[in-house]
Amino acid sequence: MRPEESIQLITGQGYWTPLLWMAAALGTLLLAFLFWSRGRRGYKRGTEQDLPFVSGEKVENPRLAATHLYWGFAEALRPVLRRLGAWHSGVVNDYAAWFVVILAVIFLLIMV
Amino acid sequence: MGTHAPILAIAVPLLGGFATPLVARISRVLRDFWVFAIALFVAVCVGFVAAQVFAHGVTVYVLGGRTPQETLAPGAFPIRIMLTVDGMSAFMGLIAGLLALVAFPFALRFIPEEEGKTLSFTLSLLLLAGIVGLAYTGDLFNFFVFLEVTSIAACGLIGFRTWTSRAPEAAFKTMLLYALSGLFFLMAVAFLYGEYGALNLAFLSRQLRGSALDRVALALFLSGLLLKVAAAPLHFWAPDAYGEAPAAKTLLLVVNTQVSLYGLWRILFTLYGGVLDAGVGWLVVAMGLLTMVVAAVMAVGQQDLGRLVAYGAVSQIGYMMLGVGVGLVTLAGRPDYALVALKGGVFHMLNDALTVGLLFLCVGAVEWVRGTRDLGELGGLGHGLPEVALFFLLASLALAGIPPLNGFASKILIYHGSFQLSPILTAVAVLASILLLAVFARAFQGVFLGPRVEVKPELPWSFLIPMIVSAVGIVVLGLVPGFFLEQVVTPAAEALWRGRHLYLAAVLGG
Amino acid sequence: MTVVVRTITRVLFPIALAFGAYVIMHGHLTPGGGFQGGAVAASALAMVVVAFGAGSLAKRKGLLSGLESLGGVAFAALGFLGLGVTFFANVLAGAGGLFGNPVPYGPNPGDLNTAGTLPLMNWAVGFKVLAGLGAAVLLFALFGGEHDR
Amino acid sequence: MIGNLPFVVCMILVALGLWTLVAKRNLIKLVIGVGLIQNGVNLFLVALGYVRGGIPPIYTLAPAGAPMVLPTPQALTLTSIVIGVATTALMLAFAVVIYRHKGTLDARKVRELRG
Repeated sequence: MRPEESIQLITGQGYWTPLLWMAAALGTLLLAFLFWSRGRRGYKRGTEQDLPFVSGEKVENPRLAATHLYWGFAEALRPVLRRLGAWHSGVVNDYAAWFVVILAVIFLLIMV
Repeated sequence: MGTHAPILAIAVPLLGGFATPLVARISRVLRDFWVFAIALFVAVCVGFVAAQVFAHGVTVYVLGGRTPQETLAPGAFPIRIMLTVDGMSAFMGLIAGLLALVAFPFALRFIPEEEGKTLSFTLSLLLLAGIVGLAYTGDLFNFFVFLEVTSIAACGLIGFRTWTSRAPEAAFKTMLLYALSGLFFLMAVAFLYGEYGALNLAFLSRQLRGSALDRVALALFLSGLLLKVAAAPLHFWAPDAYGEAPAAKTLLLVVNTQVSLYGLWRILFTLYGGVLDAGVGWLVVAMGLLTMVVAAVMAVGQQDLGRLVAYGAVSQIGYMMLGVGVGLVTLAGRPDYALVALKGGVFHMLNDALTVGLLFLCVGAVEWVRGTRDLGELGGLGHGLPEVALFFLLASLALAGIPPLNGFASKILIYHGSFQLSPILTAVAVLASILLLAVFARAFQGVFLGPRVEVKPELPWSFLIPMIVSAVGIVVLGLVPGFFLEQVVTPAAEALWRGRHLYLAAVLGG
Repeated sequence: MTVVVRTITRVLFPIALAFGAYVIMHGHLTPGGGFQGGAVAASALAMVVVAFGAGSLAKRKGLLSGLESLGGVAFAALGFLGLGVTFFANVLAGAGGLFGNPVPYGPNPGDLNTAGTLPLMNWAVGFKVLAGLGAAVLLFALFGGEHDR
Repeated sequence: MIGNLPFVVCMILVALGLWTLVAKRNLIKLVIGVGLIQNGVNLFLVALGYVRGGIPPIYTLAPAGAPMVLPTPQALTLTSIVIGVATTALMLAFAVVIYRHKGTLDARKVRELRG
């Protein structure tokens, strides 16, 4: 096997090469660094410029727990989450009932 | 040792598991060495078997015969217990050996002495023996026995922390469903035995004619194994089990699920390979899609880090089912696409083992340091545990299929394979990946970023080395996927694809 | 438990153990074997637990778990004995030594000294089942006992 | 028809077991439901091996030429029984521990792990 084959992944519709992707990613990073280095440098450590910005409020403990994150995302998914959560009811009878349902479906699919 | 390697990989952990309590009576240090040595031995054995199988084709080992290769008793009827190892079995054994090498060292310090460390090692070694046995066995009844060995040992590990109220609950539910799955499997075996009077997989495969009884047995096999592999809507036990078992032992539970998946492929491709129609393939594809979407959405709402990762692990099962299911559907019509999809599905098993394994190791390390897994309380661990933060980030990116890590390499094969069948399948799979990325970015931010939190104990080397090994695996598999695809995955995928006649010929001749 | 139960247990305990040993020993000749014999012998332990309370055996838990491990190790080791040929190969059968007589053909009362490693494996399994089931019964009794009082 | 009666009984046992698992709420009864399915499957295996007019498969006691019932299903059944004992014991042990923690065996109340 040639060395470039050990990196390529031929999928039948094209190929995937991590090296090419890495080169592209490196270029993008370079670009990002360029933008970043053109930014303002007037920021002072240890002053209030250092503090995280939480909706303009002064907060004692600026720690964000994971449960606070993506609040809007979780809120938008809430109806789905509530229904799915109710589906995972925790009652073992329901789990067994789903087994019976799937058993019936498979029998219908295979025997008919 | 050469010819005996397949049976040694099963018998040595069995013997070692029974002997562990006796060794622990002598010395605890000796027990730790003993357990690690056995895990190492198993890894060497499965590696040896894999090298042999990939080089020379299907290997058969007959127990109690006059020679290891004497498969047919006088009268040309295979009655002996035998191990039949083809590319797919060898690949599955490799995964088991790899994760054993990762999980056992991690557990050495993770499980405190007073919490029954000896018992946990006994159960883990029995589970390992069951997993390798399941991968290598060549007859259906031993398949059932190993299925039950893994079930019982796995539930022992899940419900192991009896002083918490959650672990026994998870173990009870899991055991009930595992028992159900095993019993329906046994019923299917009984149907086939009643019809053909044999238990040997290869022999039965040659006899099957697709009669009504065969199809009843197929339905029972499917229902039993789909329950064991946690395919939605039969996945309810999986997050409970993965979440509540000690994190070091969850790795073995992940392999246990994967080996059940392997069993499903063995039944569908080898046993029923001659008589299967595309309907079953569509069933597998549909349940795979449902699994990945439902588990990814459920992961969004989780409050517990372990349970969140558990849902992520369940969603990965969906990708494997999608890849191999597409292969099953297109096997007759478009075999070239079937091979791509099969390679993707099979490759994803290896990648899933590494990434999910690393994630659970990180969960274990976080729990060990902070004593909690509640996402509302964790935060700022990245300052004290930069290595763990890095590994968690790496593994979650790989799980979500971000290039150039290994998860992407297998997912792109699955995407391209399934795109041929229907673009909708690919769209759903990509969507689930994006959802997972969001979920794990949130978990990473919440656990590791934020103001500094002091961490007391230093992480021991027995934690870091397994993590480094899996992380290196993730990166290397992502950077040179072609090499591993060619060397390891292709023999396994081809064993499913067109390897059935080789499997039958190795046992029955002709 | 009442004095009747206790007395009968005293009488039946050795008989149950002996019957269990008989079933294990003749496992290769008659119906039965390691598991069945072990279960019979474990029923003797269960009788003791019922008649004298779980406390009477609680100190022997370590012995039982050690015996169980030993049984498992012995069984797997007997499998390794055949490794010169194949795993589980019956190297003792027909070899003339321990359990090594050739099996007589035709209707006959059976020769105990046959079947090679099988009787040894029956003994290993018997001990494992005796200890395992005994420990399970004992643990359940200990569980209940603490809670009820 | 009468020869199929054992199989009908097996299927009734399995169906009863499944019904128990779905409809009964007590954890101990759920274990009994699994036991019913076990017995149904074991009976099925033994019934498969029966040969009409067959004698027990012991060579040393058999008159020459007599038909024997198949020994393999009996070995399978025995193994399955052994596994069933282990499963049942494990589940009962977990039920005991659950009762200690939560003070109930009602499946509707044992649902700390949900969602």
